[in-house]
Amino acid sequence: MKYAYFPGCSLHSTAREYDRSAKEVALALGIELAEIPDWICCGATPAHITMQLLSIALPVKNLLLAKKMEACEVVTCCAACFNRLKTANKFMKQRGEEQLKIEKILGEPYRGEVEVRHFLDVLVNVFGSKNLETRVIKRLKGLKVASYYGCLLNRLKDVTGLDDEEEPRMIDDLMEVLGAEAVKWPYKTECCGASFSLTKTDVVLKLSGDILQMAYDEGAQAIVVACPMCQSNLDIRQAMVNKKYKKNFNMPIIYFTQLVALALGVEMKKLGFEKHMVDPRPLLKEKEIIFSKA
Amino acid sequence: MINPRTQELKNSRAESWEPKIAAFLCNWCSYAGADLAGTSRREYPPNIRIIRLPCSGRVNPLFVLKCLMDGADGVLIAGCHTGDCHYSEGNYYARRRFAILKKLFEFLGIDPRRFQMAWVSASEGDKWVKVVKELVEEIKKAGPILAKS
Amino acid sequence: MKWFISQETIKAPFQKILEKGCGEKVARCYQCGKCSAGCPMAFQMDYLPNQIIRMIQLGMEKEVLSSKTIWLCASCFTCTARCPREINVAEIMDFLRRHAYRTRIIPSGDTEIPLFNKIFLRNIELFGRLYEVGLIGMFNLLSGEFFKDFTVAPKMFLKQKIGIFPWRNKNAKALKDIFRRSGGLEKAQRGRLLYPKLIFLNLSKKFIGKIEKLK
Amino acid sequence: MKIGVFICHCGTNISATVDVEKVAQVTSKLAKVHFSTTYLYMCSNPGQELIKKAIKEKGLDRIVVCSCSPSLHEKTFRKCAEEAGINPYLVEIANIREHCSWVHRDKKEATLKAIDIVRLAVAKVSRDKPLVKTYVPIEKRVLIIGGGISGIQSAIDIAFAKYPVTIVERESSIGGRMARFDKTFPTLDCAACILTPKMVTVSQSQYVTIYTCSEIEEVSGHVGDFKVKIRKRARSVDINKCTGCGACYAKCPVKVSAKFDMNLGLRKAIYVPFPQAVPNVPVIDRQNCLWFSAKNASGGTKKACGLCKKICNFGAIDYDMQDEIIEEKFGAIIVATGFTQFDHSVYGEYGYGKYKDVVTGLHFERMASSSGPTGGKIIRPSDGKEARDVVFIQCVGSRDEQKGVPYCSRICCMYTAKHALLLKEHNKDAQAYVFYIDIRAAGKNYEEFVKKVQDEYGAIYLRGRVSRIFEKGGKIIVRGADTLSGAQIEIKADLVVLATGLIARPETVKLAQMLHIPYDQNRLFTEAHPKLAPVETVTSGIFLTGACQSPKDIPDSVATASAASVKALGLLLQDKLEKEPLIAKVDRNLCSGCRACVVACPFNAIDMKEIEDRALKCKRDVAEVVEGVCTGCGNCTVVCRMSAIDIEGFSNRQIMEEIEAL
Repeated sequence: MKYAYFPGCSLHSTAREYDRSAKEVALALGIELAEIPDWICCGATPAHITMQLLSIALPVKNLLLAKKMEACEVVTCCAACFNRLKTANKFMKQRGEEQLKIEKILGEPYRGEVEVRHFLDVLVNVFGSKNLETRVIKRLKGLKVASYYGCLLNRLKDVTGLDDEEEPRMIDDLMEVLGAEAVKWPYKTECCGASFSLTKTDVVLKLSGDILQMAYDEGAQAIVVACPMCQSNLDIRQAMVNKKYKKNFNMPIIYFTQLVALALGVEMKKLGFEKHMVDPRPLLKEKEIIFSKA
Repeated sequence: MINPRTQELKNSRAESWEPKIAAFLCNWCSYAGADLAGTSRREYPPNIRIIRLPCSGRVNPLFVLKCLMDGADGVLIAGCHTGDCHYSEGNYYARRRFAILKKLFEFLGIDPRRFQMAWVSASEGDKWVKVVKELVEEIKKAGPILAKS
Repeated sequence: MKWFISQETIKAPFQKILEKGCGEKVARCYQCGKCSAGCPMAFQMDYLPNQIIRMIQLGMEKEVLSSKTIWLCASCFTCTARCPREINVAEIMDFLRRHAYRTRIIPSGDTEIPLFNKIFLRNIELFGRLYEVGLIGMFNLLSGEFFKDFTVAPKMFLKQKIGIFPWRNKNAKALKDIFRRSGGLEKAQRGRLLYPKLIFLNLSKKFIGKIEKLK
Repeated sequence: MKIGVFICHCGTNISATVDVEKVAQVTSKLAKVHFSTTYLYMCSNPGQELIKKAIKEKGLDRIVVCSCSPSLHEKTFRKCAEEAGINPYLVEIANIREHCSWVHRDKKEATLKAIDIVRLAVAKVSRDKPLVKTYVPIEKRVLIIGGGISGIQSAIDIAFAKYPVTIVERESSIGGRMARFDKTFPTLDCAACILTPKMVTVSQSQYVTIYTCSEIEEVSGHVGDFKVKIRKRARSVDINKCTGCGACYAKCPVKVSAKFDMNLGLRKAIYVPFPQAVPNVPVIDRQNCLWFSAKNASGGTKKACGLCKKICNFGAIDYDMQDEIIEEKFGAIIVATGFTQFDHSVYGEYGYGKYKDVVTGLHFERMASSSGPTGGKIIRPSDGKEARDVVFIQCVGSRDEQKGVPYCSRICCMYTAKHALLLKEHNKDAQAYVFYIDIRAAGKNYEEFVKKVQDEYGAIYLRGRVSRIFEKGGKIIVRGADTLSGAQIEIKADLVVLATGLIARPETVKLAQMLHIPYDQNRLFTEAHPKLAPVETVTSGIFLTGACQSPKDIPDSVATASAASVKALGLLLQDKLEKEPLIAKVDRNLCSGCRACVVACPFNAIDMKEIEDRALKCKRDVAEVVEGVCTGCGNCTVVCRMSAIDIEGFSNRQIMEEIEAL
């Protein structure tokens, strides 16, 4: 299995541990991720708010770069990038004036030849949960997690086509394959405020606080995510939530790739747990998933 | 369809040419569907001439040939959806005849766009409008038929 | 609010521009309010999403474009996913923001979000990939909140979550072209990405706020 | 040949977009057209007089009326022509309203098209042949499919006129949906109290036959002579021997959840669905009965139960009963198959139907019923505690193009108001919250009823849809909006009642295909005309009543039931039935006896007959059409390589003539 890999800005900065752990998982499972050379930002939310053509042109530029690598599938880990790439790709599969404009902007024709996948999709559907189960060395027994999908991974269904919009199960099922327990909770697809982290910090604190509270109430010890924006809102802002709402959350926000890597027996050191604001290591030690010596 | 006046006719009709389309509609579904389009005042292009028949299975392939020979630019057969035929299976006959006739037309070099079939039920006024609009567009692209001198 | 309805207000080009710009027919909305019911940001909005749609139906262009609501939409698509009339509400919000930039109607209250978007895009245009230090610095400077997130930043550096130097884009020119051409085709007023009125409004609001606090 | 062309203005319906005078002027110049005129309303009495006068004065021998669709006034003008002394089948209708003036805006284009349409009709009429009407006898019995309130009312009306009527009901008792209701809006009559007398009337009438546990297997024939096969499923209890004593189900050891009670309560494996069942004879649920499961499981080696058979003093239990096929003939059929509830498990935001405390209106009805599974207590199905805060959500599945049906289910506003009232009556401490989009209370005393619920019973009405429901801490969290105050609303509820819409039963398509009646995109049966023939179908002799045609409440169902029975009785009262002569006819001279038409005919209406060929001086076989059976579909005409078989009224020559006029 060989894929063109589009990390996205976050995975090269705030979410380095996501990037690292995803690569570790890929390495362990024999999935080849070749990073697209000179990839650029997908434009994220500000692009489609400001200029529609730009919001299509930027992702398509990356898809064109992938096409030059002769890759037929692009994999990304970031839910936001995934959504933008997928939206742009779907857009380019249609034919009309707007598509011609995009080709004019980029100076190259593109008709949606490259397919876009999320790393979660590759893991669960391409590599296969069953195959993965046979490779699990260290079962994550006793760990109770709330799987949090956020907005962009599954909405809209006709764009991402990944999982159910209201009751997604992909991460939950994956966690159960790894031996962890996925708690039942209603906030799987609630919004954390995402792009308002800087501009409307108060709002993000409220929304993230609600999510943390719900996960806590339903008995989760950690939240598992597949989106760097969700992670940074819930992790980096957690101290501020505690301060503002006088709470004592100490809820690690862990990327699913980190847990998969642990279960596959990848060394803890390689997975960047030290980068988390809320350190997941004490919890993992308590559950005897990692040991202090390691 | 070869005719010595082909080019001449093409030129004379080119600017203001509007296609003329013959439509065979079954009485129970499609004719009632077209009625419904009228009752709900849905506008569509005036190029279509409707011939009412009891069933789409009543359409003799000869009718279709005759239409094209007599200068219709396109022919439409519309009937009940499969399984819903008022006469149980008439539309199945129609469908089979249509498939064969279409093949024959292709063989003869007649643009297959000129001969089409649609399923329109009595409650599908909107679908009837859609079918007519699309058909007129297609026939316009196919251009005038040049059989009649 | 009082609104005079006449053929002119109802048939104003606004709705047509909207329909062309995002392909959505607002006339389909029958005001069930499901979009508002599920919106995570609604508690902050001055008008609920369904009210915005209603206002569009009535042709209230200025009022819609200067509302806080359109900027507070987080593009989470909850409304679109659940709309029984299959209206892409989130896409309409996108369009409204783009239209607000084009017509340069600035929301009366919060200006941080329109400002942020433009700074973000300028950042991408310059560096190709997001340069966090530049983004945060620029945003804090122009929004008047100079010391925002000052406690978090050092930790982020220590944990190597953000880098000090930007990535060097080898294809800077190609990228610039993409921005220039899309801006041109969309009449996006790109030349005025950071127009002074916006910044001035922001700064003055912040200072007035601070002075009032001191009192 | 003298053809007359009569062009109708239809007020301004036609004349606004079609220049009728011009049409008259142009068509009068057509070959064979002798006379052409226009009139404001051709279908009115003066209009018809005008036609008759012209026929007589101008000596016309065939006419074309240019007006609305032939489905509306073809009969009118045929009769008019007949009265003026020409054969009614020498009349053609040019549809210049539905197919022209109403679908085009440009007057010039529409006028040109109208002229073309008239030309086609003139061409056709010139090849029309005078035909003679045929008559067929009528089987004077009515079949009613479905034994709900609509079917029961129809049966009562027909039996009152002393005509035999048969009800075919799928369940083991008649009564339908209404039997499950507690009270009825707006008068709060007890549903059982008003339904039971009707059920008894039906069961005691000598004119009514009731087949329960039965379904329609096959329908053939036509008006006056429908041949119907009915499958009577094995009830395992002999209906003639059983006295309804109830000893069997008292002793039956098996308990399963009761479908009649929306699975809120339990029933036995041998059971009557509700105490007032008609016939009051139990049925054995063979899936759950120990006797049958033992027999099926291990070839009879396991010890079978057989308790009910032992206890029955009348020998009514018959384990060996088999399905039975009954074949009967009917003159008319009334379809009263009713509706089913929308399945709300498509709504992910409402928990995919997995939350126990999110129920439908029908669950609420069973809970409110004093003879129901909870004895009239409104409880939370999850823990059995009494519900205090109850949220009602309207328009679930209705008015939702994305996940449900586009139409309004018409009765949910009213039954939700009724539920809000009943809730308060059953529990003084309870509070009802109703999420609605619009309140549709158009009916006698309906609006007053809703107002009463709001004013006197304190139900809080919130204008908005609910976006999300989830469970938390034993409560159901409901997130909605109130668009009137512009606020998001969150309610911690004990119970949520979804007013799920009314949809067609999944089997309707199969039934429609058996009966050859049309249905719409929502699988509701289509009436012949939405305003003027609301209980008829386009297939003569088949009538519709109740919610199988569109969502209806009880008053409307009963009204359409009586309407349908009047229509059916009107048919039965005829001595013999007039039949259109538009059927196939064989030219014996041309027929080669190849039998292609015999194979092609969907109705087996063509036989072979030996004739004496005088020219060839031999005997040979030719096709012959059975007049009573032929429906005139015309499939035979296409397969005939000799063009020996043709359809009267739609003959090859007529159609060819039309094509030539294109």
